[in-house]
Amino acid sequence: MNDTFKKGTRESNQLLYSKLGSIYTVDTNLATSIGSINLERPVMLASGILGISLDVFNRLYRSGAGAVVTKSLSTEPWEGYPNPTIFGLGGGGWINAVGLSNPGAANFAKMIEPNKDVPIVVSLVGSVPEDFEQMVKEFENCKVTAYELNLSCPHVAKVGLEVGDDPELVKQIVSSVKNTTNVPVIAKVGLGTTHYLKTVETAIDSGVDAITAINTVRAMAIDVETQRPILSNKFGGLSGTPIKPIALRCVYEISSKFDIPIIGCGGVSTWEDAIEFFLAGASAIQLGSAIGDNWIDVFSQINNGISDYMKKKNFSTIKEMVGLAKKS
Amino acid sequence: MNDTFKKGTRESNQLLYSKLGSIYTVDTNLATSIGSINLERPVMLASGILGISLDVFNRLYRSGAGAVVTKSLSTEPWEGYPNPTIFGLGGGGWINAVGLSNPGAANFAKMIEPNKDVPIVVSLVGSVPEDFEQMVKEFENCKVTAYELNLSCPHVAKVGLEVGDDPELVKQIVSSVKNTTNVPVIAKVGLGTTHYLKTVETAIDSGVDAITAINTVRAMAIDVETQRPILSNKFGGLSGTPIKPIALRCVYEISSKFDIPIIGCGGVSTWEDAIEFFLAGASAIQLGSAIGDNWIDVFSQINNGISDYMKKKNFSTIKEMVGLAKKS
Amino acid sequence: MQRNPNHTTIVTVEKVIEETPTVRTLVYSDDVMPNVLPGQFAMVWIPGVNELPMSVMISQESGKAAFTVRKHGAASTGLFNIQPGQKIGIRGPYGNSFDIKAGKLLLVGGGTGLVPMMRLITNLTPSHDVTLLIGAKTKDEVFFEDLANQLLKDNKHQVLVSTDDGSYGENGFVTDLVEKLVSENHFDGVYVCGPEKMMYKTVQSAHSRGIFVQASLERMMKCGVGICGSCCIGEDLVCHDGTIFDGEHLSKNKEFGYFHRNKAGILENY
Amino acid sequence: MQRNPNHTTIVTVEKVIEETPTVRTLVYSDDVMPNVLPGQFAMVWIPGVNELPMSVMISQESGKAAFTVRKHGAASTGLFNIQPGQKIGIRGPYGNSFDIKAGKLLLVGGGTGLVPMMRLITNLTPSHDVTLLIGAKTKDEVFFEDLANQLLKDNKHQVLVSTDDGSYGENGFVTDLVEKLVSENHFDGVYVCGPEKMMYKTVQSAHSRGIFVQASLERMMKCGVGICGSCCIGEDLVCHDGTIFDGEHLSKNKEFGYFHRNKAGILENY
Ligand SMILES: Cc1cc2nc3c(=O)[nH]c(=O)nc-3n(C[C@H](O)[C@H](O)[C@H](O)COP(=O)(O)OP(=O)(O)OC[C@H]3O[C@@H](n4cnc5c(N)ncnc54)[C@H](O)[C@@H]3O)c2cc1C
Ligand SMILES: Cc1cc2nc3c(=O)[nH]c(=O)nc-3n(C[C@H](O)[C@H](O)[C@H](O)COP(=O)(O)OP(=O)(O)OC[C@H]3O[C@@H](n4cnc5c(N)ncnc54)[C@H](O)[C@@H]3O)c2cc1C
Ligand SMILES: Cc1cc2nc3c(=O)[nH]c(=O)nc-3n(C[C@H](O)[C@H](O)[C@H](O)COP(=O)(O)O)c2cc1C
Ligand SMILES: Cc1cc2nc3c(=O)[nH]c(=O)nc-3n(C[C@H](O)[C@H](O)[C@H](O)COP(=O)(O)O)c2cc1C
Ligand code: FES
Ligand code: FES
Repeated sequence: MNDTFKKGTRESNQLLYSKLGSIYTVDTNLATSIGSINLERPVMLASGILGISLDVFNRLYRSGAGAVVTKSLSTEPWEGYPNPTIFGLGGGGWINAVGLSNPGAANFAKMIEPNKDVPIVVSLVGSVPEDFEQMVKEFENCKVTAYELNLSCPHVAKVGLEVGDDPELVKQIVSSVKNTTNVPVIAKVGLGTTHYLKTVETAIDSGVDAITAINTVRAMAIDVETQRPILSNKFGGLSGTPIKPIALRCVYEISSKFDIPIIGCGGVSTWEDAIEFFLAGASAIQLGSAIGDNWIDVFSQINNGISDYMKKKNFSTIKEMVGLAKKS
Repeated sequence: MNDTFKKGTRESNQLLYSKLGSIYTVDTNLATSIGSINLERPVMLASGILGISLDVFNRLYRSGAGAVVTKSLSTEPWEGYPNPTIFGLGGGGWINAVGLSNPGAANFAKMIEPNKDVPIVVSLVGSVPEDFEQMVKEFENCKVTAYELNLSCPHVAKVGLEVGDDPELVKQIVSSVKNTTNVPVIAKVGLGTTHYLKTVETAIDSGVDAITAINTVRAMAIDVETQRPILSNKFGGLSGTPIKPIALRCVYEISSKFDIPIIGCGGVSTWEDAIEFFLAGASAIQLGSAIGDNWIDVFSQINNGISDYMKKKNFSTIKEMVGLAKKS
Repeated sequence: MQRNPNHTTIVTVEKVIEETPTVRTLVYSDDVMPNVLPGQFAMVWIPGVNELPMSVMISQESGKAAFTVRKHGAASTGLFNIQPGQKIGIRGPYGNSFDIKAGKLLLVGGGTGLVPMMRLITNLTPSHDVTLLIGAKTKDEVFFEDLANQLLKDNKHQVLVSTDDGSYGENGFVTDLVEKLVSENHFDGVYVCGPEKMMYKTVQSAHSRGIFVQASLERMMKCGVGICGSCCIGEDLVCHDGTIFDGEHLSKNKEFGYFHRNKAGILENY
Repeated sequence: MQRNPNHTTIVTVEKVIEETPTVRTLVYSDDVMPNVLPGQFAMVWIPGVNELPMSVMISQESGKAAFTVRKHGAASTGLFNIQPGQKIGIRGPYGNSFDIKAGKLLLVGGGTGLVPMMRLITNLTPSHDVTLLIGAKTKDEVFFEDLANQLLKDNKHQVLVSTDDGSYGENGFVTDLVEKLVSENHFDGVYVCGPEKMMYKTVQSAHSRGIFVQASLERMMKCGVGICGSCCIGEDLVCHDGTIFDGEHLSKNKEFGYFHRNKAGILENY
């Protein structure tokens, strides 16, 4: 009972405001690089989470996020699916079918144009290479740290996994984006209907600069009282703690097989999780669902935990940890 | 602290013994059928769980299991992987890489020969059709309720998913087992590197009588203190509550696409979970990991819950519930 | 085990009260919702239709809570049409709650924005001196006036209604009444919920005079838990940082009173 | 948050005590293991080597616990070779514990089967009259004799050692000594841990005379939590239903004393 209602007793707005004003700092070197992408801190906001406003990006950055990934953007605005779009399983697990709702690349680009401070990774979703090319051009006047190609949304037809599962399309999309921009390009992969390592291989062969693994895993929940699927889209993507062991495995497999910078994503909610991903071969991590359980304080909590761990274990850079578990 | 030590204060052995003597009963009709396989109760023991002795099968049956699936058997005895072979994630999640240790089909057949009461489903694993044919012959003198072909173990090379991911091999194996025996044959599928629905389709086309979905999902855990993978095999299979939403989705997808009896498996630990699987299209369910958290009382708990639900909702048979969520 | 607030709980609507031709109150029994704090909301699932954020309405029967819904688009109409015996799903409670000041309070509610005010009233003490303003377009749309008088019977209080067309109570916009009251009287706290322009003007009237004021904001909500971002206003997430913000904070917000985001997340003018 | 007993916790071995040329005690600090019940065990991970079930040994320093390991195959040798400062992983505690009867007790331990006896002793009261039998092949392999005498200093007690070769203490098998003692004396409870044949004979000697007896069994263990089935004996799972069973129950078991299962699960003769 208590927990449910604690949320109600919020900090006074004054306090909230002053807290937001301060910038997260830590006394160790948390800098990392994902290929040519250099970040001050290794914990990034995953795509689709709180990701539609520059003001919020600023807030997250000040709270400790090393970079923010935008909601996946399409050429046109999308409303997404009707509610219910998200369902909490408890224990850190979530299923969502937001349906890639987003204001469209052009609107979004206009909104983030004033950005100077925040490392923003622009996530893009589309069905053909032309979609991606067109969107990248929209961002010509923006400070974009990298593009992340969402090849792995498990619950929206014609984009996401339907693209990621088609090697020929992956090749075309990655190549065309690489030809359109000098900004680093990341491919985000997930468990689809073809072997995700094939998708990774194709993306690498086509010149991608880094891999984010993984997206949500296709899943569902049914309400036993009303005997219907809960999400309006029936199927959604499983995220949060349940998928962490799967995501970790993928990072380990990718880093064992390919020489490519990796961003680990899936179920990170503690500093131990982050370290596990580094040890498996990730140079940085992304998180989303943990915010639903621990709010945005999770960024400073994880950064602090990593920092303490590095001190205790005498690591002076994140890099030193990357892939260590493969040596044993 | 209390919980950890409660296990220590066990029931007196006398009590334990008398409890085991009694047979689980319930006052509703929990009978179900999976094609031509008729079971008194819909909750089965999943393969690999407590599954190496006839005495234990008897005990589980008396505790409420509708049927027990044996450990996956191979033509020769296998020791499996060295420890650590299992790791508890907490919250009902487990990762295991037992490595299909088993006494071999011949030894096992001899052991279960005396069985009269327990519906035993014999799980088989192998690399070529001949392996399966040979093993089925070993069981000619045993009461076997069905064979379950394990096409989906995610962490043992040359068998399991390496077989399930190869449609041609699936076809040969299913066809040859179907030609060797009149006992119903179930194919157990999981998330591999090819689309599992393809495997299902191939198995159905080759004459399989039912599908069990799903097996564990390939995963891993790394210890941050020693910086090494915990399981001796590094990779293992994720089971328990984390995979339930994924398993449920698979059952729903299979039942939406094919007209084949389905056994739902993956993360069932409560009666609500079981009902969700029925509503998604499963005629029965299997469980394993829940035993690690709730012990074998989980069978009676779930049966009782299903029974109460059926009374409340006026269902007189399990069948009436099967697939209901697809109608909404 | 504590109930997981993010896991939909199914409840059965037991009673439907017709408040106006377009507003109904749906009463149901539940363990959690009868005790939420004033201002908290739930995500309400209308199976097969949609899921909407709804302030948790009080019920005068113990162990029960309610939703008071105005029939509008498809989703709210779906909820409006729920009959006794039908099931809906709820998750929450979400959001923060009003900071209740001692002394003389002004409560301002427009339409279903009255819902949090009713719960706020039940959290007051007899020493509070309460003025409740009810704003409505026309006489037919006035509701909760009797309820409010009844709930406030042990307090020094007045309940004033204003209608835009003057068909009942004061003639004109409720915000004009607010401006008049705060300029002529001392208040220790002002609380407002209703259409954004109404909240904006009320906050301006009070905050410019240094009066403590809080408004309960509405934005497009998908998750309700601070994940999806759809409810953002400036750098705040209404579902998580709010829904209640005070005048000081709102006065620095560039979007309050002017913009909201649509389902695609595009800024639109009010 | 309570520690998850199934999640490996890493501890550092702080001290290694040489008990015999082939037996060592490894002491470590921990929150949970110092307080387990007598008979409970842990799964002990030797990183890069293996994971083994080990009875949790007492430590006389507070906040510490230990494992006493006999060097045997690759896994136990790996543990045996751990040096102070090195890390091992532990999960548990698992298993049930001895039911301690009042009065005159006979404790019988062979080799590392003495480990649960040491913890059992620390759970006795001064009113207990204790006879501890230590069985060993030869003089070199005797350990814990001094420790036991010290732990029992406030009790009426005797610690008797028997060696198979007569090189120390009584000459002959410890089970012969058990048979002699139970036939000549009254005991309220008999507790045994050690090689299966030793336990089998001890249980027979006591149970056939109607004396309450409990044995702590060993079987191949993979999971330790009642999932994998590798530790089954008849219809019991040693890790979950035991490791401690009493004479009444064991007398009905067809495998006790005769068969155990190997890593593949095949029944083998002892
Ligand atoms: C915290 C909160 C509490 C609320 N409490 C109440 C209440 O007690 N009673 C009541 O009648 N209404 C309440 N609302 C408003 C309600 O959620 C709906 O916005 C309103 O009923 C219109 O829904 P519709 O489906 O009919 O609109 P539609 O015709 O579908 O859409 C019209 C507009 O309604 C808004 N809307 C639609 N869906 C949502 C949504 N998921 N979240 C926010 N806005 C949405 C959008 O601005 C949309 O453009 C509350 C809103 C919020 C955010
Ligand atoms: C509950 C319990 C408590 C124990 N407590 C202690 C203790 O305090 N001190 C001690 O020295 N030993 C103890 N053992 C025995 C220990 O776990 C090992 O069995 C023994 O050390 C031999 O291991 P090994 O690797 O050297 O043997 P190996 O050479 O690998 O194998 C020899 C035999 O040892 C047994 N064995 C190997 N691995 C296991 C395993 N995972 N589980 C059970 N048996 C196994 C098998 O019978 C195997 O055939 C205990 C065993 C159990 C079940
Ligand atoms: C509500 C929600 C919306 C999401 N939207 C997107 C998206 O637009 N694009 C994308 O690539 N991933 C999206 N994801 C997936 C996340 O970026 C991330 O890959 C996944 O949630 C796993 O990380 P987590 O366990 O930390 O949440 C979304 C996830 C959630 C929960
Ligand atoms: C320890 C362990 C051993 C298993 N061994 C097998 C096996 O031999 N054959 C098989 O088909 N599945 C095996 N599985 C998978 C289970 O049968 C089941 O598909 C999976 O655990 C999901 O169900 P659960 O979540 O209820 O455990 C094993 C699972 C566990 C946890
Ligand atoms: S409604 Fe999703 S963040 Fe507020
Ligand atoms: S060791 Fe696995 S069931 Fe006992």
